[in-house]
Amino acid sequence: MKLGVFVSDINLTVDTLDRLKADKLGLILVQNGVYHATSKVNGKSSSLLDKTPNLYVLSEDVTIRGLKDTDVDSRVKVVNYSDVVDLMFNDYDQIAWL
Amino acid sequence: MKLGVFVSDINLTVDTLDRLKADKLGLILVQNGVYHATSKVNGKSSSLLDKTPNLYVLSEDVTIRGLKDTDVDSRVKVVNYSDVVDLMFNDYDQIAWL
Amino acid sequence: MGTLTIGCFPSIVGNMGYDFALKLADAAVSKGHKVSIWFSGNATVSVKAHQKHLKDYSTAEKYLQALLAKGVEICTCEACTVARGIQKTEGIEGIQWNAMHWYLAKIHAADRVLQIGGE
Amino acid sequence: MGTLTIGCFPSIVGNMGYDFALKLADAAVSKGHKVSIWFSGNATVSVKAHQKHLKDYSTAEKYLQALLAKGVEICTCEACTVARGIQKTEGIEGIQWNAMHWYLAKIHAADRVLQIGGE
Amino acid sequence: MGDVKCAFIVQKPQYKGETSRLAITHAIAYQTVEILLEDGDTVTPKLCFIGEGVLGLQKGQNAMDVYGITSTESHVKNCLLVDLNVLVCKEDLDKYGISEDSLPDADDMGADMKIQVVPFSEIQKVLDESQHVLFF
Amino acid sequence: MGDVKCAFIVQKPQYKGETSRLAITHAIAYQTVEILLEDGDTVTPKLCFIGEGVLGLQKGQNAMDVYGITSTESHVKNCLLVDLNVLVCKEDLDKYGISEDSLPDADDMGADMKIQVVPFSEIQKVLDESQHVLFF
Repeated sequence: MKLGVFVSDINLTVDTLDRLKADKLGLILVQNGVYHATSKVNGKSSSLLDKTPNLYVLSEDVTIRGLKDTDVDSRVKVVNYSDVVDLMFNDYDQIAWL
Repeated sequence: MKLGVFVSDINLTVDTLDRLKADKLGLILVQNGVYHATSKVNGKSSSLLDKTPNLYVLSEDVTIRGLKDTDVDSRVKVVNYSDVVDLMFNDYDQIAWL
Repeated sequence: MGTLTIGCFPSIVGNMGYDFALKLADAAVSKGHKVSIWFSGNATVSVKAHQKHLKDYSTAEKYLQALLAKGVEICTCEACTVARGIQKTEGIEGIQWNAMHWYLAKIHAADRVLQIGGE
Repeated sequence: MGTLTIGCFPSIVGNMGYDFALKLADAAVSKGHKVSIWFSGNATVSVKAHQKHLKDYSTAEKYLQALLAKGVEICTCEACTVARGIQKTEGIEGIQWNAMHWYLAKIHAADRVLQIGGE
Repeated sequence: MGDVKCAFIVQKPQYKGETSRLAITHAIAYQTVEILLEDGDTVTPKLCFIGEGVLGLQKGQNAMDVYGITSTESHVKNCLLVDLNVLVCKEDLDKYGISEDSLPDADDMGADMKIQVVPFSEIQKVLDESQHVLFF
Repeated sequence: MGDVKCAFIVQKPQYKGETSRLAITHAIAYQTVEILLEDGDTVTPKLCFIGEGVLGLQKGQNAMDVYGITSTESHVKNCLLVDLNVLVCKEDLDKYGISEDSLPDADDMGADMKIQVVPFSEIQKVLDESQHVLFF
């Protein structure tokens, strides 16, 4: 299973992501999920960034919040909506929104 | 400040309740907040029940979930909508929904 | 007897925050309190007339009409409502349409205020 | 080129889950993919015609019309919609009204499915 | 295309918003989808409850009397009646102290199906074997 | 009744649902409420950002170009312009690593008011002195 997961919140109220097993896992940070890529909480980066090397953040949802690409953790690739479509079709078989 | 707080969720996504100081604090558990009164998680009662002796749970929201008044922790008083109105007017000056 | 103002923002069908607001209003007015309800955000959808009552879906219309009949004042945020394509002529009769300061004025007059957020 | 089916349940104005669904659909159809969108729950409110575009409130109508013009198939859950008092005659032209199996049929035909829950 | 397998995963509690409940009604709709498909094409959903989703599975839900809507329980019973596979995560039932006895069944309606209590690893298998996964 | 003090507390992030944003526009409406009140009656809101609510206070929000709506930033600037008290919790700014320099101001619109960065204890005082508290 090659699974692409959209993360749209800062505080995930479900622990599904911790339990899922995938041969390849991608995390696409959108909406308030972008803070995982841009913000440290009490100086600590989000533990989500340790889950997989396949990390993406939606540029449009970064800029709407007054944040800049330079605020994004270096492990996370900045993508736009068009890139997201390519990721969905080319890199993952199943798509989830948690 | 005599503050009555409605708690409507299992997982509070805000930590406001931990920080608020009130001369008198009441917690009224409604909607999915009723699980704080009825359910142990991994055998442990909700820490909310330690916050104040003034604990209430809405009967209607217990029964809709297939739970019974006998499932409610003995520290929590079971009330109905009419009781909630009295609590709001007689026991608290300010009302919050978290 | 007191005065209760409820601000209700979560949306109608199946959202229990909305259901809670209506049942609380009913309990309060039945005890002789004066009650007003302000709808903003997605809750404004609930003022549309001619809601079909299917048993798998909660509907607001008949409950709102019952509250109006009991003297509860209900007002919807006009901007929120027209942004959703609902015109005043399509609304439930007896519900007021006004701007956000209506809510603040009712807060001014209230002994107790309950603001219910969420979607 | 592939086929994308999006199920969108969160409500319209200011809910970014909804905005995301529409912008993703636009990006996909612009790249030549075939796209369908299913509205259920509160998202069905967005099929009401004559939404007033105020700059403080997001509106769906003009974006939905643009997607329809680009060949995106859009369908609203009829039961969810009429429960909210919105009749088919009051809906945006070109949007289909059907039952939940429409969504399952589009899932059957899809290479990729994105189900967006939430309110 | 033949059969398309889908995993419907309910991970949020019932009776807050309606999305968790719509998950169930959408899964049930599999039984009428063939009118929109070619001959031989089918959709086979499996409905799985995990995390806080399992809280919606206690029998005796009194939703019609209190809030005027049908209960999640009645929707789950309808699933069993139309032979939909309903799986619930055993670890999560244990976590919340819900006994298997308190899960709904549709015996009174003559259903043969029962809710299947399974470890999460079985739900992972459902995800692995599905073409599409839908989280609610 | 004279003046009624209200605390508007934004504790959830902007740009998910719209309720956090409506908190701000409702607070601004204080300036026109007198048309519905008796002479001498007023409503005085104080708008406070705590917890994840502080995340909505970074300047440079590009909402109109991207999503076609006005930004939270522009609403906050409007608050300052109409002399509404806007308080933000210092501990929470620190928690999320947001510098005071990155908060919006309305200097370009000629406003005298600034966002006040205060410890949570000051926000507690606002709650204590208010007749009504509204959490968003």
